Amino acid sequence: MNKKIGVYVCECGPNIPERIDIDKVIEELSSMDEVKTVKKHSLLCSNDGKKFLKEDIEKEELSHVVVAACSPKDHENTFMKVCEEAGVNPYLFQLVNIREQCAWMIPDKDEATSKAIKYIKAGIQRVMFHDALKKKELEINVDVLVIGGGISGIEASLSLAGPNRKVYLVEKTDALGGMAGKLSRILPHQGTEMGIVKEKIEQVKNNEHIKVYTSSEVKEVRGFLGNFEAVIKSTQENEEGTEEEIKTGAVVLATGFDLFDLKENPVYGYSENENVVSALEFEDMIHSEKIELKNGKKPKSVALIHCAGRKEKGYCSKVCCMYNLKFAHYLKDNLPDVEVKELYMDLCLPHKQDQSYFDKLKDKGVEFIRMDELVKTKKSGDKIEVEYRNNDKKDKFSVDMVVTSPAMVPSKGTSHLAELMNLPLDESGFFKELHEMLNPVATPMEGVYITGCALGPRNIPESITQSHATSGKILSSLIPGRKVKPEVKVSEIKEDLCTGCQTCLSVCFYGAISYDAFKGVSVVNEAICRGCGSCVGSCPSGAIRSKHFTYYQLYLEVLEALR
Amino acid sequence: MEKKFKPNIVGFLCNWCSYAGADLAGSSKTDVDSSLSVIRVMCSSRVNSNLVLSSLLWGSDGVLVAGCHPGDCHYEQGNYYARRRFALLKKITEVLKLEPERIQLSWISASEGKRYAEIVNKFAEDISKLGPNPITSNPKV
Amino acid sequence: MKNQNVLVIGSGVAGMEASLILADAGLKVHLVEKDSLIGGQTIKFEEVYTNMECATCMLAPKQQEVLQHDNITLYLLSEVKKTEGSAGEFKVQIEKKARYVSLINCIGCAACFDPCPVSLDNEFEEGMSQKKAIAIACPGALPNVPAIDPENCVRLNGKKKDCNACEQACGFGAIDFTEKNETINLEVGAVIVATGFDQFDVSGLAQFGYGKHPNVYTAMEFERLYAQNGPTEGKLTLREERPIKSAGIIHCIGREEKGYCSGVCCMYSMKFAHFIKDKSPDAKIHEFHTDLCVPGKSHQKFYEELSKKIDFIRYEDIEVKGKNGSLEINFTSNNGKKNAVKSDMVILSPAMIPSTGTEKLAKILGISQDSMGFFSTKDQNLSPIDSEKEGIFVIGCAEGPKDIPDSVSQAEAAAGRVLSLLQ
Amino acid sequence: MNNNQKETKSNPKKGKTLPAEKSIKDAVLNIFKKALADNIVDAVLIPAKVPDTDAYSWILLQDESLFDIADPLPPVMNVQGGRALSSFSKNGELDLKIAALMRPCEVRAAVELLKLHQVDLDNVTLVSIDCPGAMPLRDYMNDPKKINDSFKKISEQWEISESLRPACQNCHRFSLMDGTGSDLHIGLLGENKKVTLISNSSTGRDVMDKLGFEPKDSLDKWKATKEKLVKEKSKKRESFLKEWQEKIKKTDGFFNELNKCINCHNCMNACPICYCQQCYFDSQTINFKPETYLQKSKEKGALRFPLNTLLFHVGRMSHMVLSCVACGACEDACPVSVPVGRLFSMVGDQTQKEFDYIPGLNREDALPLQDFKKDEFCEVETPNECEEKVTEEAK
Repeated sequence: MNKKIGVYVCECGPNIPERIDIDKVIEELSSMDEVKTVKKHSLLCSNDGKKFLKEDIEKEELSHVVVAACSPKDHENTFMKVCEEAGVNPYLFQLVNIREQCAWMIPDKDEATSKAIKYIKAGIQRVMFHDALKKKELEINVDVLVIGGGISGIEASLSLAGPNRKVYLVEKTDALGGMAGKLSRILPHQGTEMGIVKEKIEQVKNNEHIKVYTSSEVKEVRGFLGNFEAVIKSTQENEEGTEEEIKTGAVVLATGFDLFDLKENPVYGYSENENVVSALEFEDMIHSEKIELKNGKKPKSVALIHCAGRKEKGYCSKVCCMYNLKFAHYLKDNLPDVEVKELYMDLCLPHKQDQSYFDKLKDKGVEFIRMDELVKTKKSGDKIEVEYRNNDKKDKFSVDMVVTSPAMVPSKGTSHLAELMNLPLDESGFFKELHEMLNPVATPMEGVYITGCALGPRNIPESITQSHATSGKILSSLIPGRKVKPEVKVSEIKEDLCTGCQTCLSVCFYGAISYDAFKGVSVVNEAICRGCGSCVGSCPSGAIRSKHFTYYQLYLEVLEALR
Repeated sequence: MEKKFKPNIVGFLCNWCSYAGADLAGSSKTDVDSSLSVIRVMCSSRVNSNLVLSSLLWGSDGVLVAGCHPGDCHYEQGNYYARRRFALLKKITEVLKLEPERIQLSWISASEGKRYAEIVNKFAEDISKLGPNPITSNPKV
Repeated sequence: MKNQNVLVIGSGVAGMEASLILADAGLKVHLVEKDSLIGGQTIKFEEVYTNMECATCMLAPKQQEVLQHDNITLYLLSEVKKTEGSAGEFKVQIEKKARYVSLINCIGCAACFDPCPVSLDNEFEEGMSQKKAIAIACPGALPNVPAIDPENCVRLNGKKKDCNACEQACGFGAIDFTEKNETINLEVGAVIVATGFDQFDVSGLAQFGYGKHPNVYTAMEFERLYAQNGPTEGKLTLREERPIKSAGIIHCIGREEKGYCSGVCCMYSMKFAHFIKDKSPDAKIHEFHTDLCVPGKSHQKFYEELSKKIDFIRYEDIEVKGKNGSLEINFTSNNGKKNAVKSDMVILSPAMIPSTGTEKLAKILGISQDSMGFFSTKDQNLSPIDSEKEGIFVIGCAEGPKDIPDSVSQAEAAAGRVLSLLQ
Repeated sequence: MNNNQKETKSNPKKGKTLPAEKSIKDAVLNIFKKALADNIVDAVLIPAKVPDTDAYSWILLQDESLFDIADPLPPVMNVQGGRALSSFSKNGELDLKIAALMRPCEVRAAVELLKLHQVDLDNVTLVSIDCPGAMPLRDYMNDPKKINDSFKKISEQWEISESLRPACQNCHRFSLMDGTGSDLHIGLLGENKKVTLISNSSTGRDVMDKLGFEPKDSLDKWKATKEKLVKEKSKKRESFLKEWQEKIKKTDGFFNELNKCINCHNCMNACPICYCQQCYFDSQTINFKPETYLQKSKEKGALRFPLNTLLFHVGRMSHMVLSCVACGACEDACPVSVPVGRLFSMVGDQTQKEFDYIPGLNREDALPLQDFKKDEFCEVETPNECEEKVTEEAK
């Protein structure tokens, strides 16, 4: 055995000697012939501790290093750095946790001591079979593909595009602007005129770093952070089939939402009453500044019905309450003597300024009626009768016009796109974020981000914020001239053992494994793999090796544990 | 057996939750039975029958597999697969009467130092009651 | 903006996220935290809705990253005292209070706690447990290094000049009574304000009997009561160690007074019910709410699940009375009927309000507050995190009540705005 | 595939009954002759007797004249059909239309191998046939003549004979039923001097149409006889399971059974589901330095070689038992008569129940270990956290 292993036991001040007989440990280990030297130090993580370690590694010309000290959570990186400085590959090092999981939890000194010896021996056995792993560096492309030309997509493109970064913005319709472009005003406090959206569209068009594709869709996306390839296909009849292949470093999905189809449920009386209009249709009326019934008369009474589709869909769409308040404000301001009723289940006013906006309405004499359920909306004469239930009692009223607010639902292309890029959807059919709490705009596929209502109902400020969030993620991970260093403790396939059963593909959450039909074996993309080892656990052939946690390394730990 | 039997238990702990939980047990100075030897893996889904069975058949008196609580997996879904693999193993050992109580799956989060201690101590106690692993002390194997 | 330094104020979940993204991008981040540990309010939670994930497990890796990142300089026990200049060239003055314990030498063995003669309420635990004058906030706190409270340390407040109990106990020479407060001057290109929120003070509202009846808890008290690393190590009991057989959770405390809905109380109140049901399945639980604010894909489903197990009551007004040892909740529900339920425990879900010091900081930074006292932003709709002053961004609950994901989004957005300005 | 799946669950109403004056064998072969002649298929995978020997084997037949060596129901299962199919179809697409005639257990194996990407069934019509069972390989090799005769008798009378392979004696999935993912089935039960062709999938229906066999003959008689036999054999299986649970009620019960094992791994080589290039338990990963073994023998007083016999069996079990189709190939292949087939199918039975999975039944069902629900198996967690419900509904 020409391996030269050095073992360093850290006393961590009084902490370890108090509970572990360090001299006994050293004596035990010195007798192992794999071990070249065993030394102790009062505090290895201190500056002179690190200095001592570095110098001793060099002096003893060690090939492998084992440090017995605290939890890897504390100082694994510290000592790996030292090894590197001392010219030993940082992965030919093992930190053995004899403080937290030994000295500090085993009261009996003899037990703790023999435990420590076991752990360190295991570390020694293990480290001999470590591979000298090397950090790879990959060239990256920093350009970005943005799918969806609504306010989210526009905002993302604007904040991403720059002298060193091209943005490809793909919109399936023939114009930018999306749903927000259809609105009369943005909430809250009717302040912002929608002219702003037009302005932004202009900024996009005038930005030399953004290339816009309208009436186009993305046909194909392959790759990983820093290295995506996509095919953009035009959907215009005249130029049917024109395709362009682009290369980018990241992808942003801003595919927005659609509206719940009011025809799905008869209680909304949408199809049979011409004076029952959807919120979006009412926005158009506001646009054209013509609030009229079909017979051209102005309505004397209007009912605004919230929460259409909430029960059906199983979630609250968050924004409807506020835009209904907006409608009420508009009606009261423009048809002063119109009678307005708001029929709602719960008023959802989650933002700090929402409630004051609501309070102002009360002064304008809008009637708020709470319901548990809408019973029916039916024509009676030239009026519309609205019946609802609150608690246990039913009630009804008649109005000239009903404006119904449908829930927000995933936009049509969503599931197709999800399949295309193999991204998960949630129960409601929206895209699923990588982590509900801490990673709200990321996906399992590193380099693919989602913003706005593609993730679920949210208002415009939130969508804009998320677009900036995606650009934050991208601008910090794709920096011109910098290379990406993927995780090195990843899985690798031993091709001669792989039988191509593709079980590993089915368990990999990150889509890091693909099947090479020609060779008939699975292939790990090391740039995507996060090294969890789930595939290793799933492979009956033992054809997958998780670097730094190989079967053999673990078995050696087991065997030592059983001595 | 002249002196009290002290079992040899192997514990595979996931790096993110259970191993951190064990650390917390230590740093808050909780007494933990020393019969369990910790082996750190990145995710409980790395631990399959090969690892558990080998440990068992090479002489360990018990094997603990510990990971993040369902829903908390650092890799999103690993522990769900781990649970299925473990369920299969548990059933096999049940049917073959290979003392299923010697293998255990537990969820321990990074904040559950106390729970870690409780689980390990209880497991060690149960195994001591069971006595040494008959599979390994049996010359037939 | 050329200066590649960024100042981040507040090390809660928002501050940490913004710092990490900017640091990864190669910028130099100066992270200022007034407390002795990082993590903000979120690390006080045992689990977060709706997936009931353990908050510690969730955040610990982030905290470690922040502590170990080469591009992040952390200033604990520190506050911003002065700023001048404008976007790209802010001059900032920070006052850093002495910790009296060396972050380098201390290895967190806690040997110094027991010897310390002074015990006092642990405000991190909402005063529900005691700590020493030298202490860490809770097990698992990061950095895992105690701080000495100079007001209460008998050595430092001069009551017992020769006390050196902790110094004696420390094997690492980590204690340094001579450490002084220092003033640090920085030049940064941008400032990100992530000072978070505080809890509306319910003791002002007599009708809820907080302070009068021991078993009336605030939301934050309950969070700690449930926490594995909290004062009771996660054991759910009433003050007098009785198990909880019934509980009433009251939403919207202070909503009227404050004039806004905090957006998150409904959800965390339901989380509490979920907790209690979890520990004592046959406990009787009432949720008293006004409008249910459950925006978000998974929230309503969570509510529907829960409503199978507990009672939801829509109240118009409500009052908590003590009644022979136990509590009674008198309420008028929205159908006008008056009613009352007995309850072992009452949990009050108060509004989120701007964190103390917001006003002071606003002056220092030269940015304004809105009518509710939160930092105001340029345009609620189109630049939701830009303060009126270019180069200063406001994120997380400093900008207004919001949940963790929205705070994280704003943090990432702020990083995005800064990096976008730089490219 | 979708309608295919539906149909495997539904039970076909009618079939096509064909005369079998000369012999059942003949009638069956005629179906395939016709299919080949009319170019409905390009080749037929079928058992055959190797000329001038007693040996049986599989042939991929394209030349009609060779049909006379084919034998739809040989007395022995020399090679598991699923394995045979896999051996030539696993690498890449099959562009040849093939009809494969197999025993139900072989068909189920093929379907499992499909899920494991070890066969390509896109152009394959799987044809199952009512199976009287097969005789133990060793008995047959000792005295082919005798065994042939007794098999003839057994298969004519559908008798559950003690001289059948144990796997076959205890087999309750010997015919078309939930548990057979075949496209076509050939019914022999019920009618004598007749065989009945039954379509069990859209592919199967399609082939029948092309053959001009309109399914209009009643299946009642076949069904009735089948059900009766199923009941009988299910009862037999029950008692077999009980008996073996008895045998293995103590810890060493299991390895008492394995004691004879010589670690030749024939069981694994014969198993249709064991598809690995190299068995994990033959790999270097579990070989250590001599000192390790000296140490162990010191600890135990003695160390038994070959090593890891038990590890091999339990380990292999944990890899394949959820897909075990109880064909008994392993036991047939064992030179020292370890009842390995019975042990595995006993475990298979109970583990498959646990995952509510029947191997070979439904091509759409994911393999249990490639799938999960968020809210399941809380009973295997310690402490048992069954109360703790995850709010998100199962994946």
